[in-house]
Amino acid sequence: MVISNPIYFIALPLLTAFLLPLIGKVYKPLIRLTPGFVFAFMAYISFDLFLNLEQGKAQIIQIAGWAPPLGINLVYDNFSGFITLIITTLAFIVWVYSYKFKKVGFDNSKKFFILMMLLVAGSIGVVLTGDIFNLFVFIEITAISSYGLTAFYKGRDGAEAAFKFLFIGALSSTLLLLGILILYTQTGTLNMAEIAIRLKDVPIATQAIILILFFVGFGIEAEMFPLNGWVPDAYSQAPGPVAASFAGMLAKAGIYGLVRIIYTIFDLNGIFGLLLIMGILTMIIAETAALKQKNIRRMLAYSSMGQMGLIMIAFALNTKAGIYAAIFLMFNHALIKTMLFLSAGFLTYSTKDKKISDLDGFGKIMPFTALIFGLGAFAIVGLPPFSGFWSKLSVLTAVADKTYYVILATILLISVVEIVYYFRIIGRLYFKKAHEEVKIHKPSWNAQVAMSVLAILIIVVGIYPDLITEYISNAADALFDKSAYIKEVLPNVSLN
Amino acid sequence: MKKLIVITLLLILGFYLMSTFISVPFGAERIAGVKDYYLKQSPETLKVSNVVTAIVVSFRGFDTLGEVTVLFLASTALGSILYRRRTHHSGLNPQREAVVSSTLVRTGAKVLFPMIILLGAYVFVHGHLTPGGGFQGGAIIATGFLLILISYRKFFINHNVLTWVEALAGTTFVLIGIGGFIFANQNNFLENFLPEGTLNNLISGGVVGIIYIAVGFKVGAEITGILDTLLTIKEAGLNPDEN
Amino acid sequence: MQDYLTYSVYGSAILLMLIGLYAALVKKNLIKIVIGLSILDAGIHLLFVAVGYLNNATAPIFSETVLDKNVVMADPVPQALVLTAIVIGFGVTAVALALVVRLYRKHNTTNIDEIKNLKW
Amino acid sequence: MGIGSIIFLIGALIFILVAAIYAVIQKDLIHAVIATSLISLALSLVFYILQAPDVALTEAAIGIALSTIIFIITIRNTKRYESE
Repeated sequence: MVISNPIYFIALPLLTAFLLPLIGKVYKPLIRLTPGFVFAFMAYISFDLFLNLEQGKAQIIQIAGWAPPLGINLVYDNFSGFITLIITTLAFIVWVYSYKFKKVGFDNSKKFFILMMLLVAGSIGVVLTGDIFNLFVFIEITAISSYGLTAFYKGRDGAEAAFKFLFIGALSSTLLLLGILILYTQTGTLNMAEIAIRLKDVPIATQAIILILFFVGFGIEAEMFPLNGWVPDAYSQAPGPVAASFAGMLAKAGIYGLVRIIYTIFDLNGIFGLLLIMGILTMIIAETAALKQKNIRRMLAYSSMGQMGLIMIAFALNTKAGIYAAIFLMFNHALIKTMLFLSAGFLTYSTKDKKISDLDGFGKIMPFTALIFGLGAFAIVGLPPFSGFWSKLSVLTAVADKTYYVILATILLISVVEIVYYFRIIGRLYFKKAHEEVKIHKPSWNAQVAMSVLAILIIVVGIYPDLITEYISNAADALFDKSAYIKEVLPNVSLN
Repeated sequence: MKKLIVITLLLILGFYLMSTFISVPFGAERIAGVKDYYLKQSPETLKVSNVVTAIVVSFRGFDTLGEVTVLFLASTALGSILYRRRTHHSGLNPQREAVVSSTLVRTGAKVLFPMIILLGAYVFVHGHLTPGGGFQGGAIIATGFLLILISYRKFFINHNVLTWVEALAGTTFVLIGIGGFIFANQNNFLENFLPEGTLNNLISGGVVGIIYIAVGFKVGAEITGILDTLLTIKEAGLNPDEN
Repeated sequence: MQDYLTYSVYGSAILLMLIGLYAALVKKNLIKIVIGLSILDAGIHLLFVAVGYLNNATAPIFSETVLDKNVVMADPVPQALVLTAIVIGFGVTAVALALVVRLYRKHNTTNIDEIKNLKW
Repeated sequence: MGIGSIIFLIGALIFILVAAIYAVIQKDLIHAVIATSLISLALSLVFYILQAPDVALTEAAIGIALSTIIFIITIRNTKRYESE
């Protein structure tokens, strides 16, 4: 079917973003409606494509008719398809939420939606592309749109957060470019599958340098430890839906790029140890920092970093069970964090500092939003009826299988920390007396719909995890089996 | 102290980079790779004599789409960061209070402007034959507008025109891509669906020339927009209540 | 001779990058930091083009005079990549400078030590 | 590559490094920006010698003219001197 083609994930948002200024001249409300149609269509084709994808097969899209390794190609396999599905669905939900996005006027909502659409297109591009330099281009697209979105509000310290983000981002993307250059000089190609074949002849020391450069390049978007200084600032200063999509899309695209490089291109033993150490450091530092936060958005940001650390640990196990757990975690983290950010946005809408202590007694004042937040908190710490439970369980079993008992103990300990700071908020929401004067902002119906859909998804997956475990397991296979990827992209090349 | 640590770290980085790059000596023959194929196919199949153009527009055309997007994104982000309030009465450019530049500069600008635009247009129309192309041509055109913007303080760029040029050029690019999807032999995005022509003719290379012209218009309009946004910065009043 | 050229061209490209990195990491002035980033970019661009050069090569353009296919041509791929990189670098610089202007409007300074509403 | 080009190349590289160091230590930001513009100028000559005319043209248009002008506009809207 011509309609369902992965190329639309990128071509369509770009086309709409280019046309949006003109559309605005025709009829103003279309500025807000068109992105919705586009996101809905993208979500539809991603469901269509994903459900029709055979297990272990990949759809290779050649751009401009040059077969890989000559031209750029997109690889839509079980893993990238699954992540694309998450991103497109979240994009639509975030659009529903921000459809009436404050009263910022049409000119600004035009800019907002252009930046948002390009963030989505860039994230999907990072996930789908099979070419290393194209990956860099898409990373830059996501990065620049994130800078713009972080600085979107004038009243907050968004510009400061954005500059910090830009500084780290520009440094690391330059190093990424350097890594790509070294790869090209050593292998003479830019196609990821062909690089994977040719990298066997490259000296280990050179490989290690390239790998470190890539770690730095992707670490920033994956919120890895020394590079995540921008995370709490950007998450707390950006508009609510933007913070939600950073957690749901940007971080997912970053970690996807990192593990795709690690698993598919390189064949070094030391990598997984490095990733494991980084993951543990990220998790411990972020979660302990989250405990100390007074601002709810900063707390959620640190918690998000902690979760990314856990995902890194699971990926670093280098077993199928570990990858399975990591992808499950990515799914849950994307959904639940989005839900938490969206509901926190309304809970603290009228307070200036977004302090946790401002939330006393909101369980009675804003029952619906508080309920959504509570559900999210229960789900993210991994309590049984929700989907977070299954992913945490699979991480723990995967770690136990590898007999890393120290890490197992660390994860359990950190989970306790997580429970402490999330339940502190729930305690304030439901068991404290409200402040005398509280201004509240009722969520509009579309925001309520968006949050309810997420909540229902989380509960349904929590009760029937079998709905998605098969897909996740296929995705894990697709990532773990490197030779299958190479065979799909380059069918005429024989390995060895 | 901090400086010392930074310098030490940088020297270590430099040492490792140098030791990596020594393995590919300057000017020596390189490992065989995609470049040999590009050098062969570009004049033979694609009929584009400038191989760099062939790579930028056809072999790696998707990168170029991304690159144009980056510029578009930069100009949008700039607009959202600096909050230009629209002046509805177009004559009211805030720059009119600035010092008027001398007659010499203004006359010079008037004489040079058409030439610069012509050069820019030449560069991007001949992108597939000679060095240069959409980016270079677009950037040259933007410098022409820059000259006018700084010598005639009252010169006001009509944003409607910029928006139209930008949107139409970008749309042309994507639509040519989708055209390849529908009309070309293998139904691929951005694939050539026009006759290739003969090498070194102005009309050759199929869609390559057309795409590069669209890129030229888009880059020119975007950079001009960026410059105009920055030049009219004084207009941007920051209202602390705006949240 | 070749060795000297290798060392001097790559060496100066890498040195240029290091100078840029130094400015970006150590300087306190926001505009100086952005200048550092653009010097860093310039170093990378030089490195790209230097890697693409081959001895006695011509530019990768088939004009009428070089249509006999035996001419050695410089590697066109790094040149194409660096074109993209230059344009992207320009976009990032523009956004960075816009942020600098907005920070100056708000804090009335371009010194990074005085802009500390958020914890670094 | 002829001996003349080599001498020119080395000279341009030395010039680039000197200009870069000047740009970093100079307190007057306008001067620093002019120095970066000179880096771009020398760089585009180097690109031309290294048989990359396309890149040279891009660097000439973007590096010398446009980058410099956006820096100068920014400096005019902020402070000209770097304080200690």
